[in-house]
Amino acid sequence: MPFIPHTEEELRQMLETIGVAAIDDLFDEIPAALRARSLEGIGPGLSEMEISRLMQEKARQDGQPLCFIGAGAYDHHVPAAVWEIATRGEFYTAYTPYQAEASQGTLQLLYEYQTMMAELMAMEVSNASLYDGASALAEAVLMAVRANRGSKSKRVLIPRSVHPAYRATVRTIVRNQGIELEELPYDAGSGHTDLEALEGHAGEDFAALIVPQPNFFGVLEPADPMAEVAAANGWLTIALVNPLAMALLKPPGEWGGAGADIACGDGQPLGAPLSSGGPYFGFLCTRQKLVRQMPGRLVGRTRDLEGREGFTLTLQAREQHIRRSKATSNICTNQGLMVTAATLHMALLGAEGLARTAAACHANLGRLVEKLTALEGIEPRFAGPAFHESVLKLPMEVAGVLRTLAAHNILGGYDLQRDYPELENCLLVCATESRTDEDLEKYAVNLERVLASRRQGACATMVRFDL
Amino acid sequence: MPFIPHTEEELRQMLETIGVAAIDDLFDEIPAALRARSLEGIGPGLSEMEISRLMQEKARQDGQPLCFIGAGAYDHHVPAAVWEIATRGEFYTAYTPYQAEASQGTLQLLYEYQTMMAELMAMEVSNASLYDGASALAEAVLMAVRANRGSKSKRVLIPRSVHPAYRATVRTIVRNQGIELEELPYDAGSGHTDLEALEGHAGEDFAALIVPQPNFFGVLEPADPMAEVAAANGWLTIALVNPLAMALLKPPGEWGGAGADIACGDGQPLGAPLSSGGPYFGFLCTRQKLVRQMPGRLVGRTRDLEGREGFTLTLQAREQHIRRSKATSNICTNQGLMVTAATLHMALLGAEGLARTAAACHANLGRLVEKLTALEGIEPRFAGPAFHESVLKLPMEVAGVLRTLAAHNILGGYDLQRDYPELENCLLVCATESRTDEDLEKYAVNLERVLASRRQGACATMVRFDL
Amino acid sequence: MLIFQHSRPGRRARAQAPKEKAGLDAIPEQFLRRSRPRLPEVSELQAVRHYTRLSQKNFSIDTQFYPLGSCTMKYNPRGANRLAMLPGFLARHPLAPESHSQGFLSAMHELQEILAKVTGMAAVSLAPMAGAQGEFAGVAMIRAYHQARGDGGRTEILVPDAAHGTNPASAVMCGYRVREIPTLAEGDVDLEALRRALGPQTAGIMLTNPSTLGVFERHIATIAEMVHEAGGLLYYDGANLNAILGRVRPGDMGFDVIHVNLHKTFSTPHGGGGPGAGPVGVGERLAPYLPVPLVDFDGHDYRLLTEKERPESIGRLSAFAGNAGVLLRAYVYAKMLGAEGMRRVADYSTLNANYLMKRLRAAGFTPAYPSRRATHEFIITLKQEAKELGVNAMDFAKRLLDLGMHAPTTYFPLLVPECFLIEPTETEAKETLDAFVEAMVRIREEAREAPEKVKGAPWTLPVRRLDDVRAAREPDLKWEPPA
Amino acid sequence: MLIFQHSRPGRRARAQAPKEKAGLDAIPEQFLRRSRPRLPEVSELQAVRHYTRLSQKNFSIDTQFYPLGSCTMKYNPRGANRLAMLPGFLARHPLAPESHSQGFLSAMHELQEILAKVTGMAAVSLAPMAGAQGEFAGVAMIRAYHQARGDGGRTEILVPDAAHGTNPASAVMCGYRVREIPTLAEGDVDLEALRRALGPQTAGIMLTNPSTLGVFERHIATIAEMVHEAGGLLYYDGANLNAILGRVRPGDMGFDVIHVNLHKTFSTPHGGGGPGAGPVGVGERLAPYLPVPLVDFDGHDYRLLTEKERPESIGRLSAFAGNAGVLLRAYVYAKMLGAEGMRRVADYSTLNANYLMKRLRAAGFTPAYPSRRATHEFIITLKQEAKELGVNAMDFAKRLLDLGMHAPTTYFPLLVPECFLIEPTETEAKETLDAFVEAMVRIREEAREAPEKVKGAPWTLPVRRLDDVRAAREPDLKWEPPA
Ligand SMILES: Cc1ncc(COP(=O)(O)O)c(C=O)c1O
Ligand SMILES: Cc1ncc(COP(=O)(O)O)c(C=O)c1O
Repeated sequence: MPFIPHTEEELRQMLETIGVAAIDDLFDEIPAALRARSLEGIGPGLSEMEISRLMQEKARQDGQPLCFIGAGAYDHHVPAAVWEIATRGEFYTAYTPYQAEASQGTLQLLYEYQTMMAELMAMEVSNASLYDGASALAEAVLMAVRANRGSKSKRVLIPRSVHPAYRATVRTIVRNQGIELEELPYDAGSGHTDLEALEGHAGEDFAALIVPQPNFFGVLEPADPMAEVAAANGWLTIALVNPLAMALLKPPGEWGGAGADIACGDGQPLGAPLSSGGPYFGFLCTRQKLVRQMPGRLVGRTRDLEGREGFTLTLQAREQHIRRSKATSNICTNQGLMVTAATLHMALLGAEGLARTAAACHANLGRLVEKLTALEGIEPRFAGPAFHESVLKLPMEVAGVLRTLAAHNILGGYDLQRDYPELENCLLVCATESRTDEDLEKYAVNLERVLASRRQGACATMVRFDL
Repeated sequence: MPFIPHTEEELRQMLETIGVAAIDDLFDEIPAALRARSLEGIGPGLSEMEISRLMQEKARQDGQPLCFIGAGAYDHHVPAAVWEIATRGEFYTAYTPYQAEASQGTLQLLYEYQTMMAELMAMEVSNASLYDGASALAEAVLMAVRANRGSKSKRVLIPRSVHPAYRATVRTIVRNQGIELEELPYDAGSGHTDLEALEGHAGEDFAALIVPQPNFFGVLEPADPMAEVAAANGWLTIALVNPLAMALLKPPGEWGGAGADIACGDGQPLGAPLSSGGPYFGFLCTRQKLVRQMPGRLVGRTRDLEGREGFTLTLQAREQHIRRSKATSNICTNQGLMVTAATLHMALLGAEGLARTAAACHANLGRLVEKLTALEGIEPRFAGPAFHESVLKLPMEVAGVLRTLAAHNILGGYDLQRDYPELENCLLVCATESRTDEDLEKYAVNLERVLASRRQGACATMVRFDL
Repeated sequence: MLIFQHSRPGRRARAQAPKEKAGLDAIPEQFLRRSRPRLPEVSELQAVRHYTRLSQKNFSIDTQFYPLGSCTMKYNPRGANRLAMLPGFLARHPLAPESHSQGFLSAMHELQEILAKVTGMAAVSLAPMAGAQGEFAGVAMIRAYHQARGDGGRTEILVPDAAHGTNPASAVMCGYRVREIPTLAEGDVDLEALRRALGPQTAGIMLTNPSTLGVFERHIATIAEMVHEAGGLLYYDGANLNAILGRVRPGDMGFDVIHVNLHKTFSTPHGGGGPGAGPVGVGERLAPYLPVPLVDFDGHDYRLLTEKERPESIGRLSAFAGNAGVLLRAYVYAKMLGAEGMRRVADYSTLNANYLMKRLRAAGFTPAYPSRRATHEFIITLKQEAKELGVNAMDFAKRLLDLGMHAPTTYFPLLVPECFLIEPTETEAKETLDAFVEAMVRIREEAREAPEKVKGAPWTLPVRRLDDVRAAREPDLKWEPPA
Repeated sequence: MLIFQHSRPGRRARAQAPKEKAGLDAIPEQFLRRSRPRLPEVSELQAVRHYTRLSQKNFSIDTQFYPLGSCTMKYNPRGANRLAMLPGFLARHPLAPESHSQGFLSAMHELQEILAKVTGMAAVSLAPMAGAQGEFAGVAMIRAYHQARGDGGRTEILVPDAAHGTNPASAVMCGYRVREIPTLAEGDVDLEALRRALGPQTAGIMLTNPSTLGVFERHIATIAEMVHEAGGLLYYDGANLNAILGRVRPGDMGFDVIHVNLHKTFSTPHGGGGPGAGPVGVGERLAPYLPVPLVDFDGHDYRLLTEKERPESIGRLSAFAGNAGVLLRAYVYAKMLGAEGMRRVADYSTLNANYLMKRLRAAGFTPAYPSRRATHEFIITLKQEAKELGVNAMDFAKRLLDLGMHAPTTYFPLLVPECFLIEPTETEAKETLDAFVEAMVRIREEAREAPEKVKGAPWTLPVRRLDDVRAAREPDLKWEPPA
């Protein structure tokens, strides 16, 4: 009975107080036929020592490969203070701050988070988080359809340069409400959205246009003209951005003439470890005037009975627990702890630190691309300016190369052909600020050997390297 | 400038307020000839990201071998809650609770610790920690010499079955005060102190007798008769014990007729990770009537102005910051954080949990000894009942065997011949509760092969095992 | 003080940023940001001190009794946190190849199996990131099922009036109309009303059992029969699974699909609002529609199944595989409980709730369903106290905070006036429950003798009662520096 | 409430103990304990909640300004803690063979080198577990040196009257008599008195420079000459190294032996009293006597040297190699600072102290050494306030606690009446220092207008002022259950 404090004596007293003979009696309203027999197949409980050993073995089993995959999840340095403080019991084991006076810690932190995130996006308001970047994009689409009073359309334009898993997620979430996603092609040379194709939709009724920055290929989208086309046609602009990149790149609030209407994305680069894909958090910012269409919680600053500053959940009439079937979203539990970490992360890095980190990623990527394209047969696939990630064309199928690299404990990147059949032999690589020069060199050296050995048709997994 | 918050502007303002032109001027009282030039050879500062990488590599470099060494440091399960709470900033970054009202957390915890430790030892009072077990034994010797009013002697009896490093430490610390340590032999058959030799000292003037339990060989000492001999001769009894073992074994307070006078030892088994040997903590308990001779801090319960219960440092007239050259010890900074961990550890395990842990260690040791002595040529060295550790005699030199085992990532134990030349080919092994049956089996299988291969004179490090 | 007020231009936590600012030459001017965002500029110590002190302003399980009904605020094992944060797990990239994923995937696979067994379902997907997303996925599967059968006329989801707000909201997100079913005086669903509501337009019903009223729906078998007969499916909102873990399995009650709030029943932390995890389980019929990815085991290797292998899936719900770190914590917890431990969760959470209900009743408070057993939670209504003493549930709640206890859930479910939904959980000790009764009695005393003490509460927290109306009327959602 | 008061017979944190109680048959009855020790019997949640709440009753660097003079309460980098607690480091057995120790030993070796360089010493041992043990080791080396030379008549250690209590106590532990040397009005050692005290009986002198008076000993070169001439050696108490890190090296001042409080200057945590680490550094003369173990590097492998390789060593000071985990934290800190960062420690800690002294003086408070520069710390004397307002240093200290700041060190050094020894450290921001001045001014105001506010302080902490006399007269050092 781990975690249960009751002694035999207390059990007896409590049953007596209740007036039953045994715990079984407390379940007497449950029809006998339904009561479960034993939980077959679930083993006996383990002590913390036993499960520790098991988990250590499992963690060890997966090794600690050198990772050059990005594709939506980035291996950034997270200050130790972030998680030492975020996992303090008072943050870790509190819940949604419904009792404001007993939750000023979480509430003030969320208010600070909203401020920081809105600043980073150059937008007017931020909510207190959604699940992840992909589902945040889906919420942004739903919100745009609700909010665009000028449009009757349930159609939204989504570039093919948006992360394929994000497009899939949006599809899952918005499909049942009859929303249609119209894909926009990317320019085969530059890798960014085909502006002509976009302009070809001028005059049509869409609720919104999605603009990723940088896009899935790491290529910078022409966000200004795209936002302008949207504005000119009465479409809302939904920015989908990497928040770390926004320390350096033009933020959604400044796109085009009037800025984007909604900015969303995944907060993972702000303090969340890779952790097999989650928990991360989705963020969503918008204009003040659209705030009542926003999904997710909001914290406001107010005053107490004595006029002191305090913080509380607000504008809850948007939410399911008040508005039920008419809520802006069904979200309830969000990603609070990740936001706690992100707030700490942003406070510790500051604008300067985030900008330096972004710049270091950019520089590392540049160095990596330089090293790899120096190898025979490898060339950059796209001409457009890239950030954070880049697409390389290899002289052979990517999947096999990655497999062999993995056997040498290097995760070489993301095989684009899986999602873009036209991008044959194309590899998406990433090198964050946490990759060292030796790491880059190690990758280049290994890749060279893998290419050579595979060219010779050798069974690569049998080849031994003297590294 | 990591960790320094000053901006350029603030620096300017502050210098202006002080009335100097530059920071250099603040050092103008230091004779110019003394001022250091650059710190040659100390490299540039690393970012947290860089040092993280470096430390991870160093940690990884040392592997995670399967460990059967005890010899004063034991690999016990420590509940995760222990260190998650002990490293909370409020414990981790406070100092000695000189301002009692602002330190009730630490002070109450220390009072609880003193109570728990005294209970475990069945003694009347415990101090709030000393450095480690070895230095605590030295302090106990000094204390005994001070406290034994009936004796004029500066001589103390110390069995050879006491941990050799402890004996060395005591020697370092007490030697300069003219204290003599008289060694007592152990019985070659049983492994515990030779009672006849002890009784041979009857009638002599000693300040104290040290009684280890269990002793360095894991053998149980005849603590009762030893304490009785001491009492009969006017020597104080200093118990040196493993605190975890005291959950099962007869505690110092119950030894002989009247109990030991001082109990000390290393608190490592109570929540301290192995951590290369430290930080651990020394504990020291004694009789109420000897408390003013005790070294180290003491916390007492008292009342505040309004009659509420509160805690404060007390009996400080024993300590260096009040009594200076007449203090009971020079100790100032002690091992507070480890005591915090130990208190949490004892609260989480309770008497039952500690007893079960001790019993599991004992059972594991039994199984290990059984497995190993089943191998050809290995036999138990001592006949006395053992606890926690045991001495095995191998059919060949221990050092080489250990080296080969280490090459297979097994740390097979402690080579006793280093300190006890007469214990030829003798190995001290330990198996705590955190060793699994598979671990024991793995050790036995490997040891068998090592013995076999070394018997055949093969160069063992070249042998490949198919494990 | 806000973190921004500790900020000074040029101040920085210098150990945290990479050193040199490498050339950004490659990026054309028009893509670059013109001015720095106004993030705080503070030292590392300032950030640590600010947020450490902020944390101390929270109530939490680790510091207070937190009987927040429907939320299962039980002890979150510290071991689960530490093990989920082992460096190896933290460093694993979500797109790491199978060769570098067997450890992680094996845990996830076993978790799928454990959840299937404990809920009586055929298959489980760990993809949903919270209860509400589980509901969405569940209803989407119901929809996919009807569509696959060409049964397109089913446009309605039934929901009891006591249901949690996420239930109707999730149904609507799946494109359904919601019809509410009333509750009878003893807390059971009104079967007559249900019968009238069922029809060819019925896609399904969403229920939690025990319901949010803290009572077990006794006619669940009948309801299942009725709904199935009408061609609808049954969705089980697993928020209250803690009450029946190892005692009754939703699958055996007739449910077709279920979500489990791992942050409740499987004790992953609530984290000031999240993250949670809301895995979904289904019977055979709905198995093809489960959201991806799923973890598969071929007897030798573990791997993730995606849309490719699962063409009928409703699809993905997140960019990767959901809240993996939360799933790891739940896995550790499940393994620590084992089969016996799970059953004891239900046993002792039910014991605690019934004990507390009985004692409060004996102390003169009014259970909303006095004829019923409590489950893991129960409701008292403070209607009478409000009328007689002029002190309402909110006042009681705020005064409890002064007495060092988090308030129960107030004013939910909506159909019980002035209500407290009280969930003590199995990890609280008898003396804590006794102290709660004492506090309630004391507050009622105070309400009689010095009502302003209660109505003005809280008095001992960092702030007094906050002005919510002002917060909503003049929303201040973002700090701006003083002009 | 004490943890024992949460205890109930039979309650347990069941996940924490091994399962079955294996047979103890092998152990004869007479060795076994007859009754269980009275440790608390609590659930895991109870333990976590109790100690989490206890922690909140502490002031600490992470939550308050903590200008405790002589203690260097600066920011303890969280990164140092995390890295020292990497599973690999925690799991390493102290007796692991060299084959499994190169990572750890390489860090220790580099730390030895860094400390030697920064102190200007020839060699360093990391063995001592705190400053006081470093002092013991240092004085023991001095003794060993004289003994080795057959210079047995040296029986005295000189110590300035301002010295920390550990200095005389350590000298006595090494078998020396202690002779105090008075201090002059401006804080320097009285050279005349020193001259009179020196002689063939002089083994050495223990000094800290800057002294505990917060001023730099200007005649240190002369002192070194005088002592050396008399045949004595100079011991440097490194508690105040923060003031001169990278600015002046004790070796260059003429010291023969030094300890460094890593928990001060190298920012390892203070942990509510410890652990610390007090490595000792020596010039060539004393190198043979360094305590073991030492870490040696032969260009290829690292290894520990023990008595065997170091026969003249004073010996070991602990069972293994000292407070290894603390040493790892110091190593991380030193590496993060680098050479430049070290110098800045001295620069900015000195800047902060001088700024604060200047501002307090401007506000009407009295520096103990008004003609002198502050070093990293300085003293004010509240003698005048005590006389005129009847409010002493203790009262000021307690009232500061109410205002959210830890008090400076009070009543030490003993020779300055009603003194505050104030050490702000380099990691505190200007606004924090300004707030301290404001608080001091406010308290003086209060002392004039409502002295009971100050004399009755603290008012806002978990307890009011505690009765120390009662604590010492009727020592209650261990809880006993009520009869
Ligand atoms: C009854 C009930 N259903 C559904 C939910 C929604 O779950 P989640 O908050 O994880 O989205 C909750 C809790 O918040 C609940 O209490
Ligand atoms: C000046 C001085 N010397 C020596 C010491 C003793 O150091 P430790 O407490 O580490 O034993 C201290 C601090 O406590 C000190 O301030």
